[in-house]
Amino acid sequence: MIIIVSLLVLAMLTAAVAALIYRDLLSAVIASCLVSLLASILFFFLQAPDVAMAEASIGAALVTAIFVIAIRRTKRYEE
Amino acid sequence: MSLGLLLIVAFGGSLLTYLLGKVSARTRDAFAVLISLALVVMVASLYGKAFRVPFYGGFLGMPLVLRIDGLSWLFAIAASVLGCLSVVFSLGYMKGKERTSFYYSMLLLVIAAMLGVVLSGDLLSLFIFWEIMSWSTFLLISYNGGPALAAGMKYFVMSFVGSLAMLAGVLTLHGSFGTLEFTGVAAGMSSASPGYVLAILVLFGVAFGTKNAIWPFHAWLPPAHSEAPSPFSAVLSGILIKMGVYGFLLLMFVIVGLRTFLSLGVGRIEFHTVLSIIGAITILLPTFIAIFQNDAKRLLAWSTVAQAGYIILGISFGTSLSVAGGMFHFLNHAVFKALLFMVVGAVEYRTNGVRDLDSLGGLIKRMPVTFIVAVIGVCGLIGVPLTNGFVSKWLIYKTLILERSPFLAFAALFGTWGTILYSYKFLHNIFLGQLPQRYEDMERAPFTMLLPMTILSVVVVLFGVLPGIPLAVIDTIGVSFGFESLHVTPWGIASDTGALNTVNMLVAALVGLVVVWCVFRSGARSVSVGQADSYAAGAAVPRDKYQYSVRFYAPLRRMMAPYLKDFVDSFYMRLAGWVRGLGDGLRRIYTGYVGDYVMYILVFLAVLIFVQIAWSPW
Amino acid sequence: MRATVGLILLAVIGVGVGISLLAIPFGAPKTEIGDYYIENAREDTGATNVVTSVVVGYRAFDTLGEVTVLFVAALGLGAVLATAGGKRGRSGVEPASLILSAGNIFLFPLILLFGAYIFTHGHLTPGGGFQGGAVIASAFLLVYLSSPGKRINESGASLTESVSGLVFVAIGLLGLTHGTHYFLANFLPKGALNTLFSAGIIPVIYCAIGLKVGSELAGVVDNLMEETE
Amino acid sequence: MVSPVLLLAVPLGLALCVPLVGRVSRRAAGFVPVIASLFNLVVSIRLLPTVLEEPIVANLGGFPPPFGITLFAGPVGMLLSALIALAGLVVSLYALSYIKTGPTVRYHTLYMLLLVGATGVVLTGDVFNLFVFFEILCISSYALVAYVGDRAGIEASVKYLIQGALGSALLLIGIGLLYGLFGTLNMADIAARIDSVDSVPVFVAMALIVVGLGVEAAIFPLNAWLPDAHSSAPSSISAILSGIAIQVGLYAVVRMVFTVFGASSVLLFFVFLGLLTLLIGELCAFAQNNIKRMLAYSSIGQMGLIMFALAIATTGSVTGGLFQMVSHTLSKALLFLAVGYMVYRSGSLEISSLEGMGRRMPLTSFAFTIGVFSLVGLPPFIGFPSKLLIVRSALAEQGVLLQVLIGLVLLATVIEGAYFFRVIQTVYFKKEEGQEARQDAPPMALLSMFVFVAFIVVIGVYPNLITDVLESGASELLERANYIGSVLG
Amino acid sequence: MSFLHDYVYYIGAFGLVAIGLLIILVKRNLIKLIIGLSILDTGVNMFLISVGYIRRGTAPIFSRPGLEPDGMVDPVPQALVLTAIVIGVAILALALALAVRFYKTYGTLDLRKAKELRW
Repeated sequence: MIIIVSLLVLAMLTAAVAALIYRDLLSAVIASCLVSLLASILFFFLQAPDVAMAEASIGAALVTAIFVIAIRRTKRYEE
Repeated sequence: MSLGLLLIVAFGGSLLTYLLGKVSARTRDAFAVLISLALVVMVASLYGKAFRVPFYGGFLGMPLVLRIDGLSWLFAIAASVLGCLSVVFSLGYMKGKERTSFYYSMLLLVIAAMLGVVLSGDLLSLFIFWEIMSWSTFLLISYNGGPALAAGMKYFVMSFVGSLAMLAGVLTLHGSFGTLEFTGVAAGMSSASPGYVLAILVLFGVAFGTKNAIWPFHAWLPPAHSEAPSPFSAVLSGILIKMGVYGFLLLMFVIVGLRTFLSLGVGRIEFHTVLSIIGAITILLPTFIAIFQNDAKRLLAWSTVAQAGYIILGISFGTSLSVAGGMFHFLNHAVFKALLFMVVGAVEYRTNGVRDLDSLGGLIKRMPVTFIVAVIGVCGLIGVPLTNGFVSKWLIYKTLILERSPFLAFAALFGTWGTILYSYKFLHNIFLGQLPQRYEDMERAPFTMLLPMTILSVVVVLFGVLPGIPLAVIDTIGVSFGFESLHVTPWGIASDTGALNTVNMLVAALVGLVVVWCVFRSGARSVSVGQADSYAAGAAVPRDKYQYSVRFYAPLRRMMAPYLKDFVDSFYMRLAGWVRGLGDGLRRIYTGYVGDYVMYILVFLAVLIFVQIAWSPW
Repeated sequence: MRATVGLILLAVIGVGVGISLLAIPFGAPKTEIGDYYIENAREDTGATNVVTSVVVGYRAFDTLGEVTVLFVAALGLGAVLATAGGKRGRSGVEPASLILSAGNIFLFPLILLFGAYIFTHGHLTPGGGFQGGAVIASAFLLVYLSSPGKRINESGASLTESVSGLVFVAIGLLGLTHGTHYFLANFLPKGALNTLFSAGIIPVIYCAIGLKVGSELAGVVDNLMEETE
Repeated sequence: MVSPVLLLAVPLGLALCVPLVGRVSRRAAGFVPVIASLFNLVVSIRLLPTVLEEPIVANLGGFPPPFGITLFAGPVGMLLSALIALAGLVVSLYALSYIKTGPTVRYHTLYMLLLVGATGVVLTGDVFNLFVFFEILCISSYALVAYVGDRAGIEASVKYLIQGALGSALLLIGIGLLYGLFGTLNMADIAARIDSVDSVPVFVAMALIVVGLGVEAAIFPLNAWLPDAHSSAPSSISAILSGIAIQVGLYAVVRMVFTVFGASSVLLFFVFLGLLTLLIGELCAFAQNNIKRMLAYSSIGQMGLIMFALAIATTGSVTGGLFQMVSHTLSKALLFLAVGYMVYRSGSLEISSLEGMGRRMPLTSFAFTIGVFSLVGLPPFIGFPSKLLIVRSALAEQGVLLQVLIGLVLLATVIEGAYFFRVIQTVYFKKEEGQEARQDAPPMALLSMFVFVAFIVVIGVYPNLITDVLESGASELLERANYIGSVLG
Repeated sequence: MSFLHDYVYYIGAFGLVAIGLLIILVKRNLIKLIIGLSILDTGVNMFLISVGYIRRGTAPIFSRPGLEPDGMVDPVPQALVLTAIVIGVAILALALALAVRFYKTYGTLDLRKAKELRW
């Protein structure tokens, strides 16, 4: 169990670092979406199904959608 | 006559004047004169009274009290009379200028605030009125715009520094004694440690010294006096700066007490001697700076600084004669300096604002009455016998010589010589010499201007001939401070230490006059020669080219100018520059880049945590 | 350079926080308040989901504030985007494939229903007004993606927002006058545990929240997609 | 029984109504904030006497304190809520004529919610609830700063938002640490469990919370957003931000440090920090040529002064600090309102462009002058008694250190006086080139300014009107045990 | 291993916080900054939830009648996080709207190029 959790945390942090590194904003947003999704799974492991649902539906889905819309209306790449 | 009513009339009058100005200018003018006259009458009716009335239950737990005694009456009457004359003078001077309602209202407000200052019975109300006086003065000094803005700014900053020092002093006293009423504080001070008293004296000294423009706090005065409207310059120079004198008298002799004051000092250096020396410096430097001024008002302004030096010298020297001399000189200075500022005002009024001494001249033909009052004023300023200035200066010289202070005596005398130089320049460059062509058809000064000037010049002579009138009042004040009485007679002072009798002088002067008249009569009749005949050999030369008042005292100036820079003032200006530079540098931390701001936030957090972990001081 | 300094700062802060975390051992039971809620939630609020009873019962005021925050953000977003002026329209989103738009016709009501289910059963199962609202908003998002021209009925959305918010406040105020006379007090009958119509005001509030959050988030998406030239 | 919860619920309900009212009439929407503020003002003033005797603790939802959320309406809370309502009322009157363009309905709604957030912060007795209301306050500020939608507004809003959001995140971490350490969120309950902040965990929590709240409170290194935001927002919003928002932020910091953490050992640090904030604010303002930016920096300075006074933590100084809050709200809001129309007429933010305003807008200039006098601390205006109290209480403390520090405070006041009086000179005495026609601010705006003027003068002359409230406020802040007792006991 | 056992969630949470802060600190692109904020928020939420966790606990829902209250995790942090998530999304939405406006006004998302307000 702890191994799985550790791997998930590792993956989550890696995704966050990816969000830091990517110069393509869309990729960065996807990475941060991944962070949210992994976090949502971790919430589930932490016995917080309500929060997991909220994080998945709001943090992962909706926020990503808003980000994508905003990026479409601005610029995709960091200069 | 209740003191509260007096102040209500004063402050309410100021407000009403402004409102009336919205209705009709004439009504407003009449009302302003009426109010200022009423104040004179009310103050006069308080003569010889001494009482206190609480008028405000507790301002943040500190009750406010009004009181009157001899000292405050003297200053109150001077303030109200000068104020009244200044309002009358303004009737003509301010005609046709803009924002006159504001001007009158502020003038009355300054007068009201001054009355408040001298009638205060506790330090907090003193401070409150002091501040009201400061900001209303600021507004009036800035009134003219242009260079007056810088002057007003300088005044405000310096006087604000002073007031805040005073505030610190007042509140320290409150912290120590729990009361701010003069009597209570005085009782507490008598048992306070010398260091404490000294600290209080220094704090208040900054405030009073700034207002009184003693060196090195004088820098605001010359620009402020010269840029303010002339009737207000008269008030400013005549009475407003004397609020500093009032403060010093109150502080030294009422609150600290004569004995404590004289014994105060660090080691062998006595505080009151230091103050006297500062007074002497204040006489010497400004006097010689005044000689080289080409602006009539600026000249008078520097002269004011110098005369203030006499007053400080007198009252801080601390003998009964010197203090009486100092107080009397305050009164005299108020009279003749106001008179002289009004003279300049009248000239300015007729010449459309010209007060450059190089371009005036010969106005004696156009403004004879003004010239006569100017002569009287200048005589008072120099201290010619039988004018009031003589008596007060004489008292000061006398005590300095008697008490064996050669340096101070020399400084005072030297200052008088300088005074003669600049006074003559003032008189000559305005009234004597060539009349420039553009002033050929100038009119006399209007009545509303002549009246106050005449009254003041009469007072100059009256106090010179009968010094006993004011000296009697001053003597009772001195006695209340704990000095010995001066034995005043209407003609002078009868005691051994300071014998003075104007009757002798009067006789001497009369005899001299008769002799001189005889001499002149016995000689040949004078012949009048055209100027062009003797200077241009009859050739037709434009008269303005012969304006020989230009660059008066030029050689002297070349000799002394390098030593007469106002170092204090340039230091202040540099200080102001530094502050601005500091602010300009500091605001660069707000770089505009949000990443830096985020950095600040994290740095702050990290420093907090680091300090706690490393040293855990909290 | 900036990154280095940043890392140093973060290290310092990290050490501080790390030391603090030592005092909060992970996974140890510690709070009385949590225990109290778990013990008494069913009795106090009638909800079997303790998180819901905390969110809409014990700490309902927070939730009122939270709904307000979202309201503020939606309004603010509208204000920020509206000041650009100009005519409104939408571009940049290509028409979706037939499958998506056709599927959406069936999917849309289903998702809405699902959202409604989530917020009406908030007191029984995981989920609640926020999650349900988000689901409803994502249904609208789907609509926007599949048919770019479609727009939310703005006045309807804002009406829903306001009215559902008002319902929340009104319920709170009714608590002040009814029952125990406390603001947001649960003055309705609590019913039997584990049934849909139980827990007093909680489902009512959660419905209001669900509608409000749904319409607000949909409005946010709508506003953001709106192109102003 | 009037409950303090009405102070939050009713305006919140009305705020939700604004969009509905706006559908009927856009103009009518502007009056809703007026009504709500008036309601709050009346309720606050009605509750004040009650609160002076004993603080009202309202348990929301009927759950006893550590379990439910409580509102704590003590003298400080009531005072500030009355102040918020007063400023809110006046500024909303002003906005009736000032805010003409843009999505006005949204403006009025956001404005009301800002007030609700501020009121919530001062009334709440729960740490997390504080966070929530804090967010309402901040988010509505971000949006309102960008309301005009010009370059400056957008830029300022973006910067403000980034710093503010960072602050909120830190605040939330701090709250999480607190909950982890003490297992409760109720302020009084936490306070009862904290003896000192010596231990690193408690200190770190406090540091995080102070930094998080400090961003809004304009404490020195955290205040970089302030000059931008306050100078770029519409003037009515600048008035509220300067007059209310940052003071509420400071209140939150003080409440946390004094009541929750009882951190008396840190206070000396805050004295220095306050002084530093004061000096930097005033010095930066001194070097400004942009009038609104100058006012904004002056707000930083004033916050520093208030913090300085509060951190001395004697009854007198805290009274003085609270008094200074009141005086700063009234004066700075007045200044922003007056400057709003002056800038509107002159069309430029440069101080030099205000030349001749004394003639063009005499009443507005007069109000401006009163505000300046009051802010600088000249009698007989409200700034005088407040500064007097601060200086008095600082001098009453023994010790050379405070006396030196108070010297620096007075020095900063001189700088403040210098730059403000420069503006006064510009407004009245500079000779302007062309004579422009006299055109004062609209009557509604003038009315609102003169309401402030009236308060400034009346309280300036009769400070005893509010000193009772302030003093019991001071003892509320200083006596932690009473707070804990009245909530839990 | 026991270290991981004790701290893996904390590490995850504060790792996200650190990365979020780092993004805000070093990046100049506004949208990137907002992504950083979102990651920061997620980290904070994770921290809150891990504070409330009780080892071998169950979700605080009495979904079946027989459940014992003893082993349930603390519901309070979960309630807080629900609120925090919504607040986070509110800030993000507003921030993105501002970013859109910012881009329209300045033609760039680089915050270094927007330094008109300074000093």
